[in-house]
Amino acid sequence: METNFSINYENKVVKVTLSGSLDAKRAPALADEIKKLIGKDIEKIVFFAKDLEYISSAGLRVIIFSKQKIGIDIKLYMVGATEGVLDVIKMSGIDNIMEITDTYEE
Amino acid sequence: METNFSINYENKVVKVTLSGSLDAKRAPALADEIKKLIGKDIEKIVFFAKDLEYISSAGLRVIIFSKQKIGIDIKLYMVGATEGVLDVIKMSGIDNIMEITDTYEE
Amino acid sequence: MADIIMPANMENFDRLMDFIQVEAENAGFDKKLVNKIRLACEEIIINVINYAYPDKEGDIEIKCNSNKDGSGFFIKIIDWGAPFNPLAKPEPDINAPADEREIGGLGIFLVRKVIDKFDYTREGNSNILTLFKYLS
Amino acid sequence: MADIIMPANMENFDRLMDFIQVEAENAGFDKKLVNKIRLACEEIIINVINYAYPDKEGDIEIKCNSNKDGSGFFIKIIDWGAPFNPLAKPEPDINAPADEREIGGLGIFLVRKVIDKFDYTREGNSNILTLFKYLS
Ligand SMILES: Nc1ncnc2c1ncn2[C@@H]1O[C@H](COP(=O)(O)OP(=O)(O)O)[C@@H](O)[C@H]1O
Ligand SMILES: Nc1ncnc2c1ncn2[C@@H]1O[C@H](COP(=O)(O)OP(=O)(O)O)[C@@H](O)[C@H]1O
Repeated sequence: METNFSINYENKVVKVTLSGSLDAKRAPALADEIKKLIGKDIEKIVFFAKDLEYISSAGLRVIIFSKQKIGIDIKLYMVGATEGVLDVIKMSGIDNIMEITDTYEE
Repeated sequence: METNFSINYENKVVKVTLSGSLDAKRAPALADEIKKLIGKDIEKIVFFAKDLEYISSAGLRVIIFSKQKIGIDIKLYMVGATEGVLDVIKMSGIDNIMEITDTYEE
Repeated sequence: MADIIMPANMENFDRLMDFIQVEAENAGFDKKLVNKIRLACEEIIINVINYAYPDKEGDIEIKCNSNKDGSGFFIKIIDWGAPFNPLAKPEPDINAPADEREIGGLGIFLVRKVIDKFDYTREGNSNILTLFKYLS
Repeated sequence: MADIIMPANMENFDRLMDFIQVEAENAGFDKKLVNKIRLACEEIIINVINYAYPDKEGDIEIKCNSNKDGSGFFIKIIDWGAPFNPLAKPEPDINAPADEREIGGLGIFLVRKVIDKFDYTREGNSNILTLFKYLS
């Protein structure tokens, strides 16, 4: 189960589409991509998680990290996450630092 | 590594295209298909093995079996087998019961 | 019963995780519970890979086993590193604001959340962590 | 070193074979030699699955290990079935015409052909087969 993620940065919005497993093996590549955005003018990071099947603390850490490193004032969104992924996000209290929605409107 | 094989029967010739691994897990499905040809009027069975990467005794057994069950007078051909597969065929003496060729002409 | 031992390193991470996933599926867990089991095991496995052998190479062993009446599933994760009892770790403050929160520290916390029973023993020079999950 | 134990059945065949393949690749064998190692192990594994436990379920263990000077690779295949020494089997007649040839009997013959050293011991109630292959 690979994570295939794609990142798009446009109009101060970063869109990250996740799929498969975001685990300790696969999270570092995402962290590397997010690091490349440090210093850019960003208002929102939107994670599209409809096809994300599994997340571990390594994956959560990338999300926390993106807020800490890109800017503490940016807004994080988690869109369409499945029940299992949402459970893990809530368990760890990360739902406090992001907006969880079913769909996303531009 | 799955074996994807395809079988075609036309003009008294059976063409079997093999790929991947023909091992103990995957050989029985091929044997089942060959069993369906018992009783048909067949002169040749041609195994196309260019993409076959691995064969074990279970795979060899299907080849011997096809000669024994379809008819001892039919001709077997093994076309385009890679070095590793050919080694196993020769080691086991199966090269005595079939014609080994690089290419096949109708 | 199934058992695997191999060097505790990132190259073997997927093999270890696949082993557990198949065992959990074979034991009859649905997809959601399989993923909880994967989560707990990943957190422990990653800790063994990262921390158990600071200046040498070492092995990790994973044993999977259904319990006698088939109502649940044991996973034992064993290493031969320095004594470490994850149950003795204080829980992280999951309510801290993001800017104050330490990156990390969540692993063992999540294990406790998704697993039904959790046991640690030191036997000889090995750390044995036993995780137990009910089938439903 | 890596080690795996699981029930000896066809459901586990691919997992056992994948385990060996990755270990052989990690040990540095090229593709052709990896396939020879796969072949030898498949023949033994299939025999354990088919014959070692005629009227019960039982386990199979596989241990992979490079030798000390790194010039070769050991695979131990262990079962707890009735005593069976494959080295004591007579070789099949590979020159028999196809119509006379028995279907089967090739397995152990092929193991001998592709493996450099081959050893059998009975220890307690286990059969231990050790295969050794030089890296080149
Ligand atoms: N097997 C281990 N051996 C030694 N120390 C460990 C081990 N596992 C965890 N630790 C220590 O416990 C801390 C907390 O682990 P954990 O809750 O998984 O969070 P994280 O690894 O994300 O920091 C680690 O940072 C590490 O210092
Ligand atoms: N582990 C085992 N326990 C008992 N009998 C065995 C075992 N392995 C092989 N045999 C016997 O040895 C015979 C020869 O085995 P093998 O050379 O692998 O050929 P095949 O399995 O194709 O017949 C088998 O048919 C079986 O009767």
